[in-house]
Amino acid sequence: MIPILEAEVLDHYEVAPEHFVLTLDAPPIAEQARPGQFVMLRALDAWDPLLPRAFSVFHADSEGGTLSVLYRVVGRGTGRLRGHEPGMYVRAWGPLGNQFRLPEGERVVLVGGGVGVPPLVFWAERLAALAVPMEIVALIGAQRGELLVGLEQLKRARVTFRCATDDGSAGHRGYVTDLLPRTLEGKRATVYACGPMPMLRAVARITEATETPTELALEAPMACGVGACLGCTIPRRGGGYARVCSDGPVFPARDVDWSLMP
Amino acid sequence: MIPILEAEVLDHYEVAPEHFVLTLDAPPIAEQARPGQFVMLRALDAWDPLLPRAFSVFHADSEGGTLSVLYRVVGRGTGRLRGHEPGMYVRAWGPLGNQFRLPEGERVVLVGGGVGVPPLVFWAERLAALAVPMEIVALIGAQRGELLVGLEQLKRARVTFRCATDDGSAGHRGYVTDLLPRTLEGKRATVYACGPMPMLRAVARITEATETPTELALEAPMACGVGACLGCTIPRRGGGYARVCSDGPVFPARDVDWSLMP
Amino acid sequence: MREPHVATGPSLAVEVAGMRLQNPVLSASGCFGWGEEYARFWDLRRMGALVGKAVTPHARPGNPDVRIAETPAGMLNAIGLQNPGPAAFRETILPRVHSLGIPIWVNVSANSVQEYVDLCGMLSAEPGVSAIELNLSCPNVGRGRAEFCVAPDAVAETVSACRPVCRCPLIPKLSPNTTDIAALARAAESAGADAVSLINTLVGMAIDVDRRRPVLGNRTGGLSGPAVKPVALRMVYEVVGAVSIPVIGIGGIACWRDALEFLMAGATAVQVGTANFFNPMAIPEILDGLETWLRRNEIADVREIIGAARLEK
Amino acid sequence: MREPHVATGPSLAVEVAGMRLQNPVLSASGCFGWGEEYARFWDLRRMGALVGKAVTPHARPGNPDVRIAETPAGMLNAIGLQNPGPAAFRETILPRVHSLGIPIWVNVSANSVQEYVDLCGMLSAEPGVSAIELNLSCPNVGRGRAEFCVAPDAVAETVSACRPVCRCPLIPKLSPNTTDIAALARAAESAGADAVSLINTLVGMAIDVDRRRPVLGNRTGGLSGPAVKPVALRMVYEVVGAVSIPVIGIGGIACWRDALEFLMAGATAVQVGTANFFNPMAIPEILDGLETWLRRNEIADVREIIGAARLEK
Ligand SMILES: Cc1cc2nc3c(=O)[nH]c(=O)nc-3n(C[C@H](O)[C@H](O)[C@H](O)COP(=O)(O)OP(=O)(O)OC[C@H]3O[C@@H](n4cnc5c(N)ncnc54)[C@H](O)[C@@H]3O)c2cc1C
Ligand SMILES: Cc1cc2nc3c(=O)[nH]c(=O)nc-3n(C[C@H](O)[C@H](O)[C@H](O)COP(=O)(O)OP(=O)(O)OC[C@H]3O[C@@H](n4cnc5c(N)ncnc54)[C@H](O)[C@@H]3O)c2cc1C
Ligand SMILES: Cc1cc2nc3c(=O)[nH]c(=O)nc-3n(C[C@H](O)[C@H](O)[C@H](O)COP(=O)(O)O)c2cc1C
Ligand SMILES: Cc1cc2nc3c(=O)[nH]c(=O)nc-3n(C[C@H](O)[C@H](O)[C@H](O)COP(=O)(O)O)c2cc1C
Ligand code: FES
Ligand code: FES
Repeated sequence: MIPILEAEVLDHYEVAPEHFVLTLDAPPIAEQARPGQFVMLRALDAWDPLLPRAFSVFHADSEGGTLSVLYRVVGRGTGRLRGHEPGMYVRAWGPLGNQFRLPEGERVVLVGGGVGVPPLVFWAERLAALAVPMEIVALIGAQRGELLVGLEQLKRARVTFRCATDDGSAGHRGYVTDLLPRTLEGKRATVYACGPMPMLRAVARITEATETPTELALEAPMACGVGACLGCTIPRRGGGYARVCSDGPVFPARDVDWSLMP
Repeated sequence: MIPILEAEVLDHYEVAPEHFVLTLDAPPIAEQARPGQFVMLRALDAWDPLLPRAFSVFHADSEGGTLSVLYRVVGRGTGRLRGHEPGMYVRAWGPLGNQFRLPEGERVVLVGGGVGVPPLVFWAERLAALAVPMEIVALIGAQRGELLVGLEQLKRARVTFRCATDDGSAGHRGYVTDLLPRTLEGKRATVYACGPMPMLRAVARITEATETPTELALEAPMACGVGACLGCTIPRRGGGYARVCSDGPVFPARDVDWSLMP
Repeated sequence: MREPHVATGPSLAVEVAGMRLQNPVLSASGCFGWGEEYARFWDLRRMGALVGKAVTPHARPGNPDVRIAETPAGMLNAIGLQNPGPAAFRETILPRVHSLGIPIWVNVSANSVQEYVDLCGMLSAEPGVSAIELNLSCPNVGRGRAEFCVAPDAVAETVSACRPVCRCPLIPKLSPNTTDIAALARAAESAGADAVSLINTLVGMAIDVDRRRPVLGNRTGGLSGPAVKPVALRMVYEVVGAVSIPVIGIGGIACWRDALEFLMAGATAVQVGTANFFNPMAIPEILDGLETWLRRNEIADVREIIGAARLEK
Repeated sequence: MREPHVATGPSLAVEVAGMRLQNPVLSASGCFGWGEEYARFWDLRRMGALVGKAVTPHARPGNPDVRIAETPAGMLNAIGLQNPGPAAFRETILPRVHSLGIPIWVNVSANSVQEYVDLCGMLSAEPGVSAIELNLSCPNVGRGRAEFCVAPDAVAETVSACRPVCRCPLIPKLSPNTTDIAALARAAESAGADAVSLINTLVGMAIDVDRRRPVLGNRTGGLSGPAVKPVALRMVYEVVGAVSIPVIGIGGIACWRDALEFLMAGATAVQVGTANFFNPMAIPEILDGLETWLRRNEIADVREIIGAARLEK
């Protein structure tokens, strides 16, 4: 069974301009959550905005029973979420979707842009905690330096990272994917990426050329989040559509038909 | 011009089970507000519940620039309002509608039931502060003793009051209007009443018989609150309809066509 | 050459049926009184035109209560066309609103073709009347709906009969309670309409489960507000593709983004109805928002974005 | 004599077209998959019947994205009837859902009368199929709308043709995008329908003002959710007054009060669609709420309140 509960907001703070970390008291979800999975959140008792919103699990503490997401205020859904102070409740269900599969090769490369970073941070933490030591490199992008998120958590997990910003205010000036080809040189790597579609498309192009196994955590407009509405589909290579919410959100890059992607 | 503003919630506390006093920072409204008038309140940025809700002015401090309303959580509108903690904002416009007219005779009798009490408390305070001394008696009704509101304010204004509750848990057991005939004995009085429609109907019946001038502050479902939608009408004696929001909310009891009232 | 535009601000002016409007944001009939109420909140001279409450052949007291009900992101109304009738309108209301100095559109509603013709004759030449909006759709008064909104030929008959007597632009307002809105619009166009406005309200209902009866005294009412916006926008998009007269978009417009959606769907102007009720500043805020958006997108003239979202096959 | 009822709880059972349903709360087609997804949240054996996603004559991949858009208190969808076709449905899906032990209604959607007949022939005698819901209204696939939802005679023709081959109750599902829903329902009844269900979605649209194009890949989509409830309720009220077969109420039902509104309007049962998406517990919560309300009002049998809000003239 998938837990669904009215979860108390325990903590809610700004980590960067317009970026917030929301921590919920949600033991059954926290216990089951795996990197790559997401939860659906919704304000109680109002029909506008109507639909729940999906958020990748950023951190799950199964002992403390807490679950955190990191989000950016973009529109009405996230705007409403932001109004939830500690002590208030949101409806939460999950964890939903599949998870990242274990890496092949000697190196793990994480490529995250904007609010695509949270699931990769969770994945980095879990990978770093594995008994098998492995080299993990994170490439983190944002529009400006002050919008880079998750770096602290990566540091704490002793994950090497490099940054890129559109305006060069921190790290490389340009796209985070500019850093990818060099990072892939040498050892065999597995790439995990999450972020805006143009970024994912660039990642897929680069890693397809180098035949690097690549998993992408995708986003799509969702209604149900559980596989029932068929609203969140992406074109599958070879024909037909896959549901991001329940066939994904994590897909091998080669399974996506990029020619039909918007 | 009618002030309309995003007003900060300064204070919001429970005065009785499910009854709250909400105080807003709203200097231009506070300055103009007169007893009997109301304000429209609405949460920012959500289209459900859609319409603003009307609340009688319970207290207006023109020096401090604060405005208070006293409300009971009934449905989705007031449920949403209750979620507004100090520091949050609501959209507020007003004051709207007409006001109580000055009394005739030697005695003022206020008859309030439930959340009809707030405008009468405001009126009592303003009347008590007038240079002309007058006898003011308030009859306050509620379902149970713990739901009697405004008594403190009446005490502070040195207004005599008597209570009635449906279950007899405080004061007279029965309707607050049971207390009215005796209170009207003797001196010439003016009656002001606000509360549920059956109560107002009873008041009108009693004071029509005694030919006591009577003003009723009415409620009706409202959309605009300013006179534009024609949604809040009541049947006028002599034919046609009057708008509660802008021809009222205060009406002489004899101006209402009670035979057509729901 | 862009600089001067940016300095003077983008032009919001549009033309509807030969009338120049300083901007495309109007009030919707029945949702703005005759302006007096909102004049206490902002300067009405900012709006494109004022569309007033329906005038009917005779004074009407309106429906008994309950007249309105809130619904999810919308409301139902069954006001019943309360109005003082054409004579009182002409003598007491019109002079007052005329003095505002903005274009006034008079919405007229009736139960027969002859009554519509009479109203057009009586009001269309009055000083201060810029246009007549023919309300072919009021769902809350007896046979109105069945008679004038359903059949394209009924629309055509009414419009053709009114056209010769109407001394100003004639703008039929269409009902959405129909299978084929484009057919109604085409019928109006070929009968001589100068523009069409849509949508009026959708017929709806609410039940009070505690009292076990319909909430509204009239049982059914007209649904309006943000809830209906997707239906209105679709109908406007369809009608713009079906006629070549200007289309006035109405239905659920509550913020500048909504107004922009209708303009991009091809509406030449929009009307704001229910939003006035829940935000008395709706119209000026929409105007501010549109202007800011045009400026930010370096668009010098609002007309450039009319129809911008139309994908022609 | 009331005590025993209160002790055992009120009866929620209703009868639709000869079928006994343990309660009047069903899922709406296309909004509940084939149940598997929601079986992970609650025990599906609680529901009255499961109405599945439409089956079409051939497998359909569905529309390209974007397929959904949020609107005020509603949503638009243009899924495009994605489904694996009748053979795959019969072989892989049906046995699985049949094993749930609840009545299964199969929703079928097609582009011609013959295709509808073929689907009824193929599926109506399958073990596990309790009823066929004829989707005469899908607005998102080509000519579907124009063909089957508009004209009473088209509805009558389709229903008459299917009736002889359909081995179980036949329930046409009507489109709200019409001038006269009662006429459609009467046509369905006289052609032999065992019940009617309504409403399907209203045709709507949303525009992405940043990209200056319709949000949905399909341009238009079907509007559903709380926003449409007043329209749905009005149509159910109208249809109940026009036919004597049972009416299944659909449209915007999100909580037990909504369900009660439809029952009081005269619906024998209701279907819950979009609400499942924003609250996976919608159906069991509605059932709990109905039961509590009946108990609190000391009503022993839900059938007592069916039509309770109808004011007969
Ligand atoms: C699997 C998944 C995981 C996600 N994880 C995160 C996360 O960890 N942090 C975070 O900030 N956001 C995340 N998102 C995006 C998030 O769900 C919101 O959709 C996004 O923040 C838009 O904000 P809004 O709802 O305020 O925008 P609104 O303007 O209210 O959204 C309008 C509509 O557009 C849809 N929409 C807009 N942007 C997106 C988007 N990027 N993806 C999908 N639908 C969109 C919304 O769902 C809604 O239906 C995730 C989305 C998915 C599908
Ligand atoms: C002039 C005026 C003054 C008022 N002053 C107060 C006050 O001081 N304190 C207070 O608690 N309430 C007051 N009310 C009632 C208040 O505006 C709300 O309508 C009421 O609290 C219902 O609560 P809700 O909105 O949560 O109910 P909901 O269930 O959300 O309301 C549903 C609909 O019913 C209408 N409605 C329900 N009850 C009433 C009612 N009694 N009067 C008018 N419309 C109603 C609502 O406006 C809304 O459209 C006043 C109403 C009016 C018209
Ligand atoms: C209270 C009310 C009264 C209305 N009265 C009229 C009217 O008199 N004539 C008319 O053509 N439309 C009338 N309408 C319809 C509106 O003008 C408008 O077409 C409709 O409400 C949709 O727009 P909205 O969603 O912006 O309100 C009325 C609407 C409401 C809510
Ligand atoms: C995503 C989605 C898919 C739908 N698919 C179908 C379908 O396949 N067949 C059908 O008859 N109705 C379909 N509908 C319509 C619903 O069954 C229902 O009639 C409509 O959504 C109104 O109910 P609601 O407001 O409760 O959702 C679909 C609706 C949605 C939102
Ligand atoms: S969001 Fe409904 S199927 Fe994916
Ligand atoms: S509430 Fe609109 S006229 Fe009174």
